[in-house]
Amino acid sequence: MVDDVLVIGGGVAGIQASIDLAGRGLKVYLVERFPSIGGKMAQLDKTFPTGDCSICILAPKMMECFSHENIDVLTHAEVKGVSGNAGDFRVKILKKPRYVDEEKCTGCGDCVSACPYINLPDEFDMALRSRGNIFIPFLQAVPRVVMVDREHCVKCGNCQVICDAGAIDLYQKPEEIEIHVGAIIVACGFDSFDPSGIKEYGYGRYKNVITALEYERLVCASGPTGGHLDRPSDKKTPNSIAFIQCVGSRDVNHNPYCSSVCCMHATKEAILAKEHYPSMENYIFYTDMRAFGKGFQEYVDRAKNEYEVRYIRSKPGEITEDKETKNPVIWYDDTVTRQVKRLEVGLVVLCTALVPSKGIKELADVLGVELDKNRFFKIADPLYAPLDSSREGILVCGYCQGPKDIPEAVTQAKGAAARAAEVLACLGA
Amino acid sequence: MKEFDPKIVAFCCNWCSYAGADLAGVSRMQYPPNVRIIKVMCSGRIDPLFVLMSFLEGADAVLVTGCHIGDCHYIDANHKTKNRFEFLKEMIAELGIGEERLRLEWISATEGEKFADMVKETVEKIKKMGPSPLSPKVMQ
Amino acid sequence: MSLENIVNETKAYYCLECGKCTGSCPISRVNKGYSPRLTVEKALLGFDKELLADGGIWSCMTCNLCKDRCPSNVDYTKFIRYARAEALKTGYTGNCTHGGVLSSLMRIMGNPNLKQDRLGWVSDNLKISEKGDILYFTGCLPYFETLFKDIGVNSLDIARSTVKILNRIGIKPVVMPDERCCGHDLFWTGDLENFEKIAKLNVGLIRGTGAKKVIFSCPECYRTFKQDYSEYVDMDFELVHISEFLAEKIDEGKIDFGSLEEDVTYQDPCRLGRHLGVYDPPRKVISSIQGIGLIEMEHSRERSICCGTSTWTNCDRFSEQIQKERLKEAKAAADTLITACPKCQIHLSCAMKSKTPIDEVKIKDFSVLVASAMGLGDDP
Amino acid sequence: MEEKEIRIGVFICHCGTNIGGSVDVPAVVEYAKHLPNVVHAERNLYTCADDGLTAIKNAIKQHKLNRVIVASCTPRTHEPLFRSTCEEAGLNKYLFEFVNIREHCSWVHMKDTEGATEKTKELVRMGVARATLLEPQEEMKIDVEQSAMVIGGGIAGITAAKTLANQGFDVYLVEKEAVLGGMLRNLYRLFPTGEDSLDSLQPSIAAVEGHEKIKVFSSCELKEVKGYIGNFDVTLLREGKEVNFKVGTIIVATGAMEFEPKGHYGYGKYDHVITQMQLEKLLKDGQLKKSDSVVMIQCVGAKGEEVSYCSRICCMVAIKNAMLIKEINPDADIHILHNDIQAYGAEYEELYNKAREMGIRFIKYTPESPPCVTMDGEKLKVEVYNELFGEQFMLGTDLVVLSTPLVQHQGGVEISKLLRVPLGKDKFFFEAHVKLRPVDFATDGIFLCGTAHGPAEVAESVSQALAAASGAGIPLSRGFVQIEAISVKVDLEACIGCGFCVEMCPYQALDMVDGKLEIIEALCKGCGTCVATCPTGALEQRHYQNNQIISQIKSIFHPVIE
Repeated sequence: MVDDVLVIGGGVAGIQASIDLAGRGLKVYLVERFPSIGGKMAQLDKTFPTGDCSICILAPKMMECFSHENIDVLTHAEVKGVSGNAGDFRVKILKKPRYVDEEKCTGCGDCVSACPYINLPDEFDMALRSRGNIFIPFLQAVPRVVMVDREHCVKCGNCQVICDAGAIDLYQKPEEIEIHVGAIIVACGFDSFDPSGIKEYGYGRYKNVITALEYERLVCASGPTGGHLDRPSDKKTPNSIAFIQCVGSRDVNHNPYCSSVCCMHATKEAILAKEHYPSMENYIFYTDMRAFGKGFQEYVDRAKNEYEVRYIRSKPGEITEDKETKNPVIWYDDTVTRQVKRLEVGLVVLCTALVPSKGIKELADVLGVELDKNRFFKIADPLYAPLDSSREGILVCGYCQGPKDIPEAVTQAKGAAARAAEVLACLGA
Repeated sequence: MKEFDPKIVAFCCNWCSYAGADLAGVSRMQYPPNVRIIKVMCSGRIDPLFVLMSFLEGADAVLVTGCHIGDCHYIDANHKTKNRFEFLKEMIAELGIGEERLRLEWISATEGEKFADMVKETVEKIKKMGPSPLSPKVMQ
Repeated sequence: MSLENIVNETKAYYCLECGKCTGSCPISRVNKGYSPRLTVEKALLGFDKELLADGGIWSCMTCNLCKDRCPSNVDYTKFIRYARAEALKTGYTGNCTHGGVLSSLMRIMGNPNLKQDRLGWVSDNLKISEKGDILYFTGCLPYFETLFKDIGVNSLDIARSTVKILNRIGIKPVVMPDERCCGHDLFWTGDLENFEKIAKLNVGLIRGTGAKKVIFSCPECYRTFKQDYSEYVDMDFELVHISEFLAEKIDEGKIDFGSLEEDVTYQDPCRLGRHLGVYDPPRKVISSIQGIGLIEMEHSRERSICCGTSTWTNCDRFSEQIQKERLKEAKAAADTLITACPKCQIHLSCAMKSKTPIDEVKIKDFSVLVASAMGLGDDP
Repeated sequence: MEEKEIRIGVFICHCGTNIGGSVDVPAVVEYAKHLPNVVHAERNLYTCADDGLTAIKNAIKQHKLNRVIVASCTPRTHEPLFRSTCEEAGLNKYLFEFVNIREHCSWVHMKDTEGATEKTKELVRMGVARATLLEPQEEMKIDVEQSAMVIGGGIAGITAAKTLANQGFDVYLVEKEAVLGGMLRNLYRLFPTGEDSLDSLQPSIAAVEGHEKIKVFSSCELKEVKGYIGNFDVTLLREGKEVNFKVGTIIVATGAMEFEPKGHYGYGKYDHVITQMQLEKLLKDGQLKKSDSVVMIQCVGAKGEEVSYCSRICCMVAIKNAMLIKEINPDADIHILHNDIQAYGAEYEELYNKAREMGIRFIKYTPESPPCVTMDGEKLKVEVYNELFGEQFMLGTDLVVLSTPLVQHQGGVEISKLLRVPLGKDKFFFEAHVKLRPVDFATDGIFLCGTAHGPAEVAESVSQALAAASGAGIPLSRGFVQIEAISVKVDLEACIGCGFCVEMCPYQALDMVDGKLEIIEALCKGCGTCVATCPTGALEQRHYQNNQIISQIKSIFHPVIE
């Protein structure tokens, strides 16, 4: 019987669960697949309905988590095997090489500018800018340590020459770590659905049709355009934007469920556009406006009344492109006036479904827990034990067990921490 | 001549009115940059001395703000603020500074708009009234 | 079938009234009075009479564009088909184009005693047989030729080219002298009684030839056999579209193309494309011709726009508008438009002849193109 | 106090363009460099990012800084981070000063770069003036009572109590009704499991009632709560008698109630116009008369003037109940008149589709022309304009069910006053931070969960209860909390024993013993009200000293202070 806890996933949910457990004096291992913690929330510009700058409120938590004496943060690592039972799990973790000694690297970035190859898509910035073979995952990354993309590295050695700290080790080996924990909390989050399969919306075919997560990076001050809303075709600010809801969600051909956050997400993105550019015209195409959280309806009312966001009840039939201007053209049934209309805008933002993160099936297999039909983690008792997976001692929280927004994910993370403590206490008794 | 640009001192409590001022910022409610906020833990900490000192140094107006009556983070400390404010107000009037230059406002953490409106109104009003008789602008 | 049953059968109750169907519909875009969403809602809300009396249900091209996009998987195409059958029973019908000639023709063909003389087009240079493994189902081409010569469409060239191509690769196809119309239009306009007769007749005739594989040049015949006959009659032969058949032969190295210096674009017939998912084989065949540049239109493949009307019903100014838009798209891509459906060829050619002229687009059938690329063109 | 040379370092944050976009940060840095006692000034793209924090630590060492100022966002979110950064570099955290130039400056003067930049300079100047006079402080550790009180015995309270008790802490569960269970007692069957509400709740109630660590106080009223985190003194009223106990933390789970739709759609006027809650009861008791047609109206009183918010759960409640009626009477015609269906997530959307499959019909109405309920002979008649179809509909019906929002009840309002925790605009309890502190109050040691926080379904309430239990359990597990060093102190030489201060203290932290003032530091919460009253200046508040505040005031009007 051990009372250490493993937390899988270093997004806001995983961070919160770790901090709560560590606050109780429990030892926590936080495993994150990406080279930095922060998750999707770190990629957002602002958050609804308060307009808080996302990274501003998250960064202190990331730091608190990383520097907590009771938390071991393992980034660029994956859980590869789990054996044993609640109170006594043995977990194999693969720490993938980042080809940099995390202890020695100061994050100065000299090596980043020394790398002659800078044409790889930057994952954090949704491939809207390129990065080098050696890179810092993002500006506020925690840990702020560089990493080498060995798949593309030509081993020119420039980075090694310039690194005063001698942190670069191009021959670093993967490391397998075995830990012993009493409980496991899974918070592996979500991915954004790739809308290129929805041919009628032209994502991938038309440059000025982008996804909501790409938009977040575009309006973010620390994003690829420095916060200027430069549309991809001509790097100019569009004078109108249309946000399209339920792209790949509430759609039985893709994901039948409602992703739960997109109505508010789009509302916020429209407000941001208006704040940045007062003459911007914003349109939101929706089916049901789902503003069911605290302060959400009021937020939508403000968007309508103060920010002049036009809400159009319709799921557009298709998007075409004006060949001259490269403006997307939306064809839709305005269900309230019952007329088919054409709307030409400067930019289209597809609010895509949020789907279980890549690799969730493999993780579920490793953990020995079940997934539901939408590939989210299955809940043992959806009413009274909403955070327990199908296996004792393994808790699931955040988006990986079903659509939810940040406060709900934080709530569940804290709840999962309490459940883990409860499970451990009961086993110890 | 440059337009009269009043200087306003605002005392805010940590829990409500300071948070309300934060919310005004978070909500990007625009107001003129004439106000200087000094944070105390509770409006009960606002010594009449601080208010008088502000006028003495040249403030054109002073804003005393705190949690709504009943919401005070320190039970009822803001009741004391209210009592003190009443005699301060009398005193300011007697001094001939003009009682309208002192304003008490209860602002909650959710009332960003109220904070912004208070600043806007005060700036407008003081601009019409002109500088405080104690202001260095007048002394010169 | 009652409207309630139609709703249940097509799962129309899942409709979220999101409007994606209407926003997609090529007809709604030009005809403001027509909306698939409102058509379904009428049924859902119990406006049965209004629905059946609505001429709109006859305007639908059943092109599947909305069906494929519907987030709730409502089968609008089927919904329309059932609603038409029901409307027909109630005494409503669509507006027959071409004076109802074609629909009468189809019904006539349902008579088992009929003996046609429809092989007049088979000239000496074309090798066909009465029995054999491979059968070529010509469909209504002889009748179309007669009807649409005046707009410059020689539908039988399709049949001739197909036979020539098959001959060149060593196949002497069975072509039946008394083949019936496949019944496609009867099926889609609700005349299931005559459809059933025709289906049985055709399958019987094919069985009689001993064919193991049936090749179609008409996507409507192909779809009808493949998806709709099975409900009425069993089939024990393989069905294939000429484009699929040829794509396979190209892989086997059995086709030798000459060179054709020409840019073309390709019209996906809705039956072949969205109904049956055959997008790549025709493109593969066209692209294999040396010197040919295949340039896609703005709307192609899954997004392709229908030729404007179907089942010889409700052809109107809106149809013409759709056709002209389509021709403009074609012209923007290339000077020559390849069609793989005789009806697409007829409808688009008709629009070319309309009184308000548009830039000339050469319309050429797929089989005709392939035949000329194989050097079989100038010898009808 | 012996203090060597004051050496201040100033760090000014661009916060991307949040500050840098409307404030000329380099100019402010130049300005700061020339302020008295400032030996180092720099700017950072994000001072809170790892490189910014490293810069602070390096500068403390390199420039021998003994005061640090960060001018960036609000201390309410970032002060702990910068304080601990200073501590890591060996600087007492009370020698850190925060200047808010974002919420209070760049964000509210977005179109006035000149004005914002000048204001920023002054704000930094004020910070420097205050920092110069800051003194190092030591924090007090307070022992935490190893028990918690949960207020409210509904599903949220029950869950929170059980979790804490299972972790080994004593729990006092206080419920105003005679029995536990709360709102779930009145419901019929629950989605998505279809369980009977009360049956499904019984095991939890039994577990709580039989738990050796839980004391259930039913039919009890909360009379008074005194104290602070770790040491709350609670007084209950039970059958008129007072019960006293001490707890370390408190969880508020007081629930909500259904809005009574008086004057809406003939409610109270026609017998067969009822609320969803009344329908649940009829279904539960098997009293629902056979209804061949039912009309449900959503958002009654919500998303409008009376209640501005969307009550989150009513759409699914209506759908669930409509399906239950369909189960009883498959031929029933059921229409749900709505203004957007809130079938969020996976299971709800599925249920919504299932309802459509069962033949339940949905009609979207506009809030501008809401439905109208009248009596037509024996039958009710509902007229509604179907917005998406564009026609007026007339539905004859046996039963009209109104879906009304959950609202705060009087008991909750009273608890809020008693605990001095705030309510939001929607009258529900207002959490410390909407995004990242969803179950905490700003007041340490008090947490919230369930429908007291806002409308929520069972699983959401349970998750929140667990989360609140996590927050409440942390100080209990640690056994102590550290108190911020902002308490008051007295200079007994200067004190004349007038006793004015004693009456000022809301916490009874001050007492006159034999003419001498005594301060119970653990009780002092640092409001400073007493200090403002002291006529002699004998009282002083740590970290908010008179001279520190006065220096701030003066520096506003004096470009350079000597």
